[in-house]
Amino acid sequence: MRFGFFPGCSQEGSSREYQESLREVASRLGIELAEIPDWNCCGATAAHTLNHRLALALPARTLALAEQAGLDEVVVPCSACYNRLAGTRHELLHDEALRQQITDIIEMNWHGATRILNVLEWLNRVAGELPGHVSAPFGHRVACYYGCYLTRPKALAACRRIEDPIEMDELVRAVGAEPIRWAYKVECCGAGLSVSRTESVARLSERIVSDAVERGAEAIVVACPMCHTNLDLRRDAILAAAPPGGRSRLASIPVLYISQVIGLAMGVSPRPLGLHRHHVPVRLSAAPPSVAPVAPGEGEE
Amino acid sequence: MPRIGVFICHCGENIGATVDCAAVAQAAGRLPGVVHAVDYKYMCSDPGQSLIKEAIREKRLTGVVVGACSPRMHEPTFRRACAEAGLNPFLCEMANLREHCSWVHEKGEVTTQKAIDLVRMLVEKVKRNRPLTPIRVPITKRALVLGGGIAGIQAALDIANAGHKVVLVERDPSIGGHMAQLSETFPTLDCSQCILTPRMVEVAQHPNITLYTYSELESLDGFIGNFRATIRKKARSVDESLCTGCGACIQKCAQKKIPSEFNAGLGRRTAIYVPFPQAVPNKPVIDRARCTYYKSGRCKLCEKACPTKAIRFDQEDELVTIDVGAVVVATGYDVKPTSFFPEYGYGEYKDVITGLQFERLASASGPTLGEIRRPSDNEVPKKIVFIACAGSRDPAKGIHYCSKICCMYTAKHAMLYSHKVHDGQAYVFYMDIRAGGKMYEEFVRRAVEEDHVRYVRGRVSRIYQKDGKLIVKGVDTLLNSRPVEVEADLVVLATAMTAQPDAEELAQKLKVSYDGDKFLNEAHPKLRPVEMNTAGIFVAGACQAPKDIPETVAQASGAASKVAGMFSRDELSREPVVAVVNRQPPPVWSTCVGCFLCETACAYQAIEREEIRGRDGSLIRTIAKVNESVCQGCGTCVALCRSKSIDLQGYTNEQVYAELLAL
Amino acid sequence: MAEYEPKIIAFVCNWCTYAGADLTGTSRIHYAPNVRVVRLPCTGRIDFMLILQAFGQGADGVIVSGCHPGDCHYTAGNFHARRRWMLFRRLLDFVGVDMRRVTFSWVSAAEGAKWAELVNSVVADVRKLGPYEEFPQRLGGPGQKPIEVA
Amino acid sequence: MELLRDKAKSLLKSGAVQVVIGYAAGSATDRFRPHFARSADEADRLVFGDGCRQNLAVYLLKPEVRAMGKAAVVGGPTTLRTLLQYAVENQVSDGSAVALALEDGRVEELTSFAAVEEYLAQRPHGLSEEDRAELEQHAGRSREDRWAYWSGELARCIRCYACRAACPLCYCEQCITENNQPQWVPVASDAFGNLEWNVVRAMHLAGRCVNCGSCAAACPQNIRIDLLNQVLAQEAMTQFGAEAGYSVRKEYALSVFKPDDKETFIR
Repeated sequence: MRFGFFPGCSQEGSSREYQESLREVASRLGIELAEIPDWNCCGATAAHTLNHRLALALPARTLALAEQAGLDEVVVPCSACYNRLAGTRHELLHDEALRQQITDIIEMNWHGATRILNVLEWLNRVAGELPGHVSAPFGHRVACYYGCYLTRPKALAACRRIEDPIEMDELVRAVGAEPIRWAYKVECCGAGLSVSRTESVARLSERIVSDAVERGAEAIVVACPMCHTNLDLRRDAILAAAPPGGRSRLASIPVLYISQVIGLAMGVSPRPLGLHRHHVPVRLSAAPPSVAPVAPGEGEE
Repeated sequence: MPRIGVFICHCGENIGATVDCAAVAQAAGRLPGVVHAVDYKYMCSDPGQSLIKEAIREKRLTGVVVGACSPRMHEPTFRRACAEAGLNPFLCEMANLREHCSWVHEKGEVTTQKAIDLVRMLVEKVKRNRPLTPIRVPITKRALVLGGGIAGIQAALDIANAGHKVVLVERDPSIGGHMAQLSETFPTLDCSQCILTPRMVEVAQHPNITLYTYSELESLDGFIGNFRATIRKKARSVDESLCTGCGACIQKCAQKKIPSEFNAGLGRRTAIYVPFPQAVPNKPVIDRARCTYYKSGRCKLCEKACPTKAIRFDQEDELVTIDVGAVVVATGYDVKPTSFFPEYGYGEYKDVITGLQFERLASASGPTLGEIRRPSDNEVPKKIVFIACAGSRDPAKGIHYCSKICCMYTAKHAMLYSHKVHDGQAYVFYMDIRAGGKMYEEFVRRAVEEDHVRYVRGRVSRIYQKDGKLIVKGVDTLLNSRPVEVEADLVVLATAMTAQPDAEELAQKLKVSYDGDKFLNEAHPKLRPVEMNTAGIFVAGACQAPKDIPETVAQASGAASKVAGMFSRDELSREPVVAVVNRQPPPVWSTCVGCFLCETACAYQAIEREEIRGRDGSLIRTIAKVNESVCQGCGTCVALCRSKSIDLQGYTNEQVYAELLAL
Repeated sequence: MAEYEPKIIAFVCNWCTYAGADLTGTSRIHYAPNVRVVRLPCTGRIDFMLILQAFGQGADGVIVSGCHPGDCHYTAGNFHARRRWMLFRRLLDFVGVDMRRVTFSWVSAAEGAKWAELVNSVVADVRKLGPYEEFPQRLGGPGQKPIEVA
Repeated sequence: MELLRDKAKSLLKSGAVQVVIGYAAGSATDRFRPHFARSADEADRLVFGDGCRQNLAVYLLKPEVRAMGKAAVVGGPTTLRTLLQYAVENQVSDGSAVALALEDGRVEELTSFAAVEEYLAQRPHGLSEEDRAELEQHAGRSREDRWAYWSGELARCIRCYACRAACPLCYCEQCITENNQPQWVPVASDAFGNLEWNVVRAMHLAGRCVNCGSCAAACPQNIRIDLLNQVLAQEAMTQFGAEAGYSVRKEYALSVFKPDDKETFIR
């Protein structure tokens, strides 16, 4: 099996561990993730707030490149990139005149053959084979956090039930984990305000993390770099915003990517999965021996 | 030889001002076949009409053309005049010299010439008209009412009181429908049972009404006035003639934990049960899916307990076939269950209930005997949240329409709660309050002002459970859209009113059309609200669209009056403008080759297959045959037929062709 | 020679376009007198051959009009007519009949003004095109030129 | 050829059919004529070759052939499509006829409509490349050229109605041309009468014609009247996705409709 892969800026920078864990899982499953040659930035929020045609042209070029490289299905880990690429594909397929205009701008032709998958859709494709590869079942209670982009807008949503998605819950269950029922699956974490108004992110993310902690989750599982940044990197701001008392669990609950959970269950050691890059150290009590405590910042290449 | 009379009207000044009527009459007089041509100032007046009548008698006219206003205006008038003079009314045609000529063109030779052309067209057409007589359709003066809710009950009573036989078919063991489940009804808060039960008893005792409960329509064939309905009387496993309704069997029944449909799943019932105390007929039914005997062959406690030995375990379904002249569809509605809402807990939170379930809590005959107690721990909720528009007006959930009654019953629920739990606080999350009926707005104002119900204008985005409380996350858009969180003990969703789950299947049995939401389609939303496109089938109540009880009863009486009107005559007479398949002497029988491509094209399924058999019964040919009582005369089949074997009376191919060739 | 007046024949349905034309009358909206209207119960009843016969009768333009989709008094007559017109148009065009002289339209009972505007525009267009000389005339029809016997 | 004869003989011997409708040698080496084999030695005269293109399904509805009892008909895909179109139009019931599909020397016996449908499903649908190219070539010309070509061609029509006789789907006992009240189609073969006849014939086959070419082959004046049918078949396909003779359940294109049929010409 061969899939296209679009890393986007986050996979090379702030959430390199997501790409590392994804590639670990893929190789264990015998899947090749072929990076799209000469891919360009998807434009993210900056483009579509400034100029609609620019916001379409940037992803369209990547789509055309993927099509030329014969990559029919492209995995896009970052949900912002997923939204831009899938959104562009949707718009261009439904408006022939617009497609003509955009293909003129990028001076490349695109017939609409490429399909865009986010990590959950891709993992769903191979979900059947996961139990077979599980050597160390991830026996922990986890809170699956879907955030916003994976469930909105409805037309592009990768999840069937946009108000109470279950795709990640099913995946973690397939590798031995126990997903808990909790209320903040799709509540906002503050997203893009992470830099400009961190106190808002702190307030919103605090409620998410504290609800997970109160319901006995030992880890929060995410599938999007933005969610991970806010829930993990901003943990100090979250602690500052938290009401006094009961802060120890709030400080220590780790945030893992779905691909890391699956990697661990496959017996991959923490370093190749990039666990050492997390802000909140990944210490899971009574976890299978393979997960050694890793101090933050150690072993930075 | 045709003897045509042409009568040109001045219509006062309306035609005379721009068309030289005398010249038109003169020109018409010279047309071949025209033996009489006059013009007169007011042809539709009494003297004008008598001009026509005298001419018909004196000149033995075989056809009449009146050049005057639009046929849509006075065709009936002039056709009646001809009939009174002994000429078949369908041998009279009108040329539109007013709306299509004098009123829209300048005075002058060109306009007069156009008038002459129009008259000539109709003269050529009328030469090919044939005398037609209205179609007589015998009527079976018995009505079939489907559905025993308030709509069906009202329609059945009205038709029966008009002196006609009625068969009322209800799917549940008792009539009463959803109204029987209600506690009080808005806007008067009178008890639903008190105003409904007398009507139910009246139905049971009415000599003209035959009541089939625990029965469903199996099939319906035929057409207006001559339907044949087959009804499946599901086996009750109880002999109705012996059973006295004493209830001994219900006490003894071993199965006590079955969720009661009547109590919307809140209460419990036994396998042999009567849905509610005031049930009509008050005779129990065995729920064979849940009865131990039917599962394992043991038990039979009810049989032992029955004083009159009325239990019949081996009773079979019974098929009853009846002839009816009209059908009133009053099959009612359903409500969305709480499991339809993922954001409100997918139905897994016990204390998130539907409006119908709250009705049962508030009802004196309900599982909590009227006390408002929450299903999880039977505690009286101190804080209750009502959510209006749960599912309705929500395209993302596929329900575009407003369910119309929720604002009113939500206000009623809040009021009932305030009256029963004095120290409790009720919240209502709403988008818009729709209280358009008589005394409706005043009713809602009472809930707000006297019963201090806190109306919060905003949608609830999510409900989740925390330490036994239900956290309702909403927003108050009137307080500059600040998020609002209420820790509620009980949440009531005013869920969307939808069509019955098997509405589509029923519509296909009746061959009637339905809309995207599976509500049945009325013939015309404004002018024929209680009729359907299929002649002889009427509709009443929520099966046509969400509506409250006053509208339902009004619609039911409307449908009943349509039926009574239809039954007031022994025969139904219909315009003879219908299609006819030509007949030829044997051995050809008809030029129709039996391809039946017309049969699929007919929107009214009016084309049937007629088998021509020889004396020895062998099949010679199968040809098309038009059912003249169902055909509406659109002519689609006539234009479709390759060999022109089917023709439309009143607009035959000959007539239309002649009209064209007259130009 | 008097200015050329095109001859237009219109086939209309009784419930919508004919009623619309009536409304044009009651609203006293004047329009060109060149059209002759043949009334039929529904567009479903309009046989495609009538259009050819009309041209064979010397018509220079033909209008076929009925209820808007969804408004049909008989629920589906206009839908069937639309399908026929879609095929018939392609055939006539393929054979080379001047389709600018054939106008299909939906005119409802409330569109009196639209009917007047439709007739006026068709008359104006056909007047520019001139008489439909090349279309063969029906034997014995009004436009029939005497047959030259060799 | 041998396979066909053996198959015919076995069918006749077993009584599965009473007559096998095939081709026999005609008056010249490259000419063939329909042949109704009802006994073993008659079956020996059955042949099949390039020239056998006439659609023999037309004989299935003839009373004289029906009187012979159950028939087997030999032919290619268009003959099979005719059988299915007969089924749609209630002229032939399932199992009342056997089809012997011939393709590059092989004979396949198809006894039910379902078998015919399956056989056709694996064959290419729609117009062939050359037909489509020819149509484009005609349609591409200016209106005046098209009118000049067709009014010229149709003027040569002598109204012998051979096209009607050859066409399997022209089975109306009283054709519209024999209807004189009103005289829809003028009798004389003048310009108007010929135009009217050929337009009516094409329209009556719209969405029904299986493009077997028998009409053009039968026309003594060699007028390409099959082009009129092909343009309508193409239009029915592009507009309604309707293709005659591929499925018994497919409705006739003009007796059904979709509320949102797309068109651009109605004002």
